[in-house]
Amino acid sequence: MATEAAGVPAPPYKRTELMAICAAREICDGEIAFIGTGLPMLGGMLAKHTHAPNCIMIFESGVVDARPKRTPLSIGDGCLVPGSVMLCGLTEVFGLLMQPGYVDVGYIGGAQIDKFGNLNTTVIGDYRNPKVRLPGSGGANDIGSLAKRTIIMMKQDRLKFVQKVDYVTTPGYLDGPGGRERAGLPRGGPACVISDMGVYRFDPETKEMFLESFHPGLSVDEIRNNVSWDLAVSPKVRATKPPGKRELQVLRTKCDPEGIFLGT
Amino acid sequence: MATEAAGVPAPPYKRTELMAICAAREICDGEIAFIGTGLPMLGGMLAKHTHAPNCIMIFESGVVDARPKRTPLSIGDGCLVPGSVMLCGLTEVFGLLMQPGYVDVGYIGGAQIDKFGNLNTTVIGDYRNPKVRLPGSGGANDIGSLAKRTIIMMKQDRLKFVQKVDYVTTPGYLDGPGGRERAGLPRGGPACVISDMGVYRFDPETKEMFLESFHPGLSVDEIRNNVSWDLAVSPKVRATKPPGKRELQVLRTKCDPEGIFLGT
Amino acid sequence: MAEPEVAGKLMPLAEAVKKLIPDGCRLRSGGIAVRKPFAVIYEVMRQRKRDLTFLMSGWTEDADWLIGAGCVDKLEGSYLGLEALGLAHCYRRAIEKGVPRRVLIEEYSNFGMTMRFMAAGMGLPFMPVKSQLGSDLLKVESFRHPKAQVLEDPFGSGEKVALLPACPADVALLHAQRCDADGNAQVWGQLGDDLWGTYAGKKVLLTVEEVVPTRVIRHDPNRTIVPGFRVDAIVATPFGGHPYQVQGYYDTDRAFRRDYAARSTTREGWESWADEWVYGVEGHEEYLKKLGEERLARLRAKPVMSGKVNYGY
Amino acid sequence: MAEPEVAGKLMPLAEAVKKLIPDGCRLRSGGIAVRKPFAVIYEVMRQRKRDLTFLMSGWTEDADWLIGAGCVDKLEGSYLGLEALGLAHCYRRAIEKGVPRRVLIEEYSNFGMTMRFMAAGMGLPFMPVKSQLGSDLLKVESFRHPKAQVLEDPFGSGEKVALLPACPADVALLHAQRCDADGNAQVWGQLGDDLWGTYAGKKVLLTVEEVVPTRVIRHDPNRTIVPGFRVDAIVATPFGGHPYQVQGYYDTDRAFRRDYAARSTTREGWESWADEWVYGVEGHEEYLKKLGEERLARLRAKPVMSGKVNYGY
Repeated sequence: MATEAAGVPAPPYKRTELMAICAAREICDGEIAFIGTGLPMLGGMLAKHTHAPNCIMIFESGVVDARPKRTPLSIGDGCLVPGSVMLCGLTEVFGLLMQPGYVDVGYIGGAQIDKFGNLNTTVIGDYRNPKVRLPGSGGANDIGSLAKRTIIMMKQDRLKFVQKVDYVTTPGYLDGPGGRERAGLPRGGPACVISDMGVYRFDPETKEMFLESFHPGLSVDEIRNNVSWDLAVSPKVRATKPPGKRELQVLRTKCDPEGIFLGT
Repeated sequence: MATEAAGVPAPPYKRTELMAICAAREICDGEIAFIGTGLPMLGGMLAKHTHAPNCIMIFESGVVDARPKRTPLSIGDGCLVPGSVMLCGLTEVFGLLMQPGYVDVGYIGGAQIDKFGNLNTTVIGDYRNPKVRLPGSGGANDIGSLAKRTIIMMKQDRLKFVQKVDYVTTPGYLDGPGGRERAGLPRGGPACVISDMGVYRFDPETKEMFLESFHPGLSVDEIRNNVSWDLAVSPKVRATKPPGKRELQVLRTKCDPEGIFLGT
Repeated sequence: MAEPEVAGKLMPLAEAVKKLIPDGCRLRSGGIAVRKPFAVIYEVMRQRKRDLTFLMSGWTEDADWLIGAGCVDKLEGSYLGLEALGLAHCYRRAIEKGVPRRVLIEEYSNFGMTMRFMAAGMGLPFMPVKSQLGSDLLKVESFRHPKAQVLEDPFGSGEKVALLPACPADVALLHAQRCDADGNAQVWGQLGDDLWGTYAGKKVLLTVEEVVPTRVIRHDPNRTIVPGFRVDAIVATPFGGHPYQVQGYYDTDRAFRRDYAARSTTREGWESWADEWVYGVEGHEEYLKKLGEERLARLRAKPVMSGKVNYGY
Repeated sequence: MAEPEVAGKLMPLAEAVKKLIPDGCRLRSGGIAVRKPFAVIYEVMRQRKRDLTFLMSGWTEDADWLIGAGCVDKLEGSYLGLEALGLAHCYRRAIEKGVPRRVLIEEYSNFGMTMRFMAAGMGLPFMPVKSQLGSDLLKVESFRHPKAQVLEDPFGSGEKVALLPACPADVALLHAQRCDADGNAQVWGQLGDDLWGTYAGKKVLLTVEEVVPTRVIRHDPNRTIVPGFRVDAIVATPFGGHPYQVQGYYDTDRAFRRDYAARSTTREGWESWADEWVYGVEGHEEYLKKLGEERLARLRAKPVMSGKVNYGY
């Protein structure tokens, strides 16, 4: 976990709140967004309540244009159902909407990431004799393989931002330029990584992750110390735009009033 | 078309009625029957009204356990819908019920048949320059390929019961014993042919069609004259059991009161 | 939350056909005698579209009309006939005599076509099936090479399957019972091949019996077959499936179908039928007027209402 | 016309589990957090079934419980965790330490597992997908060889697909909202992978919130997911999906799930939880009594009723 820079007063928001707000900012109005539970869900709800009222949130359990009136705890949460426009199953959502390329943006998390955005949510350590057994792909591999672009959300330290992930659960750019194409993936790849320390994008040529902005209160050096490869940094690197008053207010009152994902 | 034997008085039923009744007799109680429109439909309805009240009629447009209150003119007929237990689509009916082997009996028609029960409903003459262009497979190939057994219903003459069909739309036993297995078909094959002249079955060893019964008023010789190969005849050949009073009554009053398929 | 923009999707029939269906395109129609988009077929004829590749799991009058009108260059399908009413004579004339023009056909079975639409809808190059093996459907080539690939199970079961190539459409037609202004479309009754066939279209031209408020859709989202963002044009066409039936709205017009079956046996008969019901009629509204309220009233469905279910939590 | 025979399909939970789920069988559970058949899972634990191969598109507590109970030999699936509540600790203990026993796992993605169920349900040896390409999901073998086959499109597009082997089950579990005495089962809300997963079972064990007269089913046949003739046993288990939700019947019991997540972090904690909620409870009825009417009443769904549609013609 990042530590606050000494002497800088704590900002009037939580790191999780900033992450959810950064997630929301990645959705353009009218886009089709594929969402899991947790911070991405709050990001989707926030986007829909603010700058992207016409974005459509899709869930893999079979919900199109969910309009939840409470914070969903699970992808199958009953609150995703009333008021949606279509209820169906995994085949329709992944097969008919995502695989042919109709999903603009998908969110995934990860336990380990490398500089090409490859993600591990399967094991820490050896696959057959792991130190920590993690949940596995779920829909993450499908999202990372098939959405037009992927937004990755995760916590950051040197054990998470690694030289080589222990298991490629979800392909980023694999071994770099042309890697996805060689594997046969039809499109996509990570567009952005939102960590609890900063926001990263990927170089269109080298496919390498670079730091676009550091969260307020942190320095580029601190961030570099929490990455285990030689991190590229944008020449225009800047502080992440802090949460706006309305963003915070909507997030806290409409998206997660109980603090289930934002913390209490 | 067959002609009545001279001197024998016309029986008190039509040839189409006998065919529909023969079709009904092929369904056992509790069986799953895949049905198209026309005489097979009347056969299915008749079976359900008489000896097989628990048979379940399935239609490819997506109806399971149809209980039509009138004579359907089309596989998509609206009368198949109310009172059915499941409405779905072609994928469910063919993919989930028929392809894995849950359909006991399927009915198909044909314009040409050979001694191994291969059927042509595609063209008379050359495929690229046909004398008569027929409708094509529709669901017939799927039924003939995938049902546990197939009942074929068709009119008979030497141009229909042929040495070699002009096009194999629906496989019977193909080139004979082992033909279906070599092609990779998972099961099935024709169990019975019901023509306007007689009822035929297939030898379990040679897979060749043989005459089981001739319709009342016809002779074995007349039937042989309407087959273009040397027809095998059962040593126990007999006259087809004539329609029972109740069979005829139910058929005429409940299955096709307007004579749409039976004729008026 | 605001409703998504309508973005001009709701439009008159003539405009939708003009905009979405160019000459030479691959056009998928609704199959298996269920909710067939006849209003669109009439308009395609009136606009004298040419060189269409017409795609379907089980054609009837729709294909026969378009072939008679000379709109069709190629067919990919499984069946073309008038069901209980006999052979399709425009089809016969085109294939047997090249009248009014030659038409090429590529044939599979009904299930085969459905799986080809599934492949296209799912963005896959092919789908496996176990029917059609051993038949001339796989052996007799037409304009596609290869027509299918027989593959032995690479996982060692010894089973064979036929891989059938995807059947993508430039435009898929769907006639649904209802939709909202965004094009979220609902259907019930028999579904035929509409799920996969609709998604096989790069574009979707949706016609409906009724455009309803979005809350009607959102109160029963399990009935939705396609979300509005996959729909490119919406046309309200009450009785848009005539002369076929639409469950809950109207029954088949058997007399109309019988009249067509009888008259279309000759080219002259077909032309007089087409002049009367297609070219001599300006559009869908005039068509309905010509049919007359009395005839339509006779066809209207009696109520057989479903129950309600609870979507609450 | 007479109703099809019931043929003794309706039976008590213990009998259904005894009859249909032998030790060592391949058991498919309902996936993706939707209508999960927890009543059956409890009974499988109480009957101390062994050596199951457990199959699913997205496991949560159901798999963790069975692993904790030592019922599972192998897993074929895509995800095992408690969603927002964290990691599944019985799973961790089994994989990391072999406690209470070693478990093998074969992993695909959620979509991959669904397509594997589709293949099995459709009697096909495999299905193609475009995800998982390039990932260790296809590269790291486990107990199946080969795990997948990457194939270039034989129709010449140059596209690659992964062929995934079918995932058949000896028994598929389905928890539906309602069925009739023949087992014609209806569901609504999110469908997850239930269509394909159910048909992947050679046998189907159906649990429902309510057994209703067949006319209720026949008045809305589009909601039916599986016909009775594919169902081998029916058990009426109101609140049979607890602690998860069933749309229109009850909400998730968040407190119950949180309690499990907290106590299962240690083996001792898990054992005390299992003694309290599984082994110390005689059956589903006693389980409901233990939960208490007040708690169940709090969970019961508020009404959000659908409209009606007309099925007439």
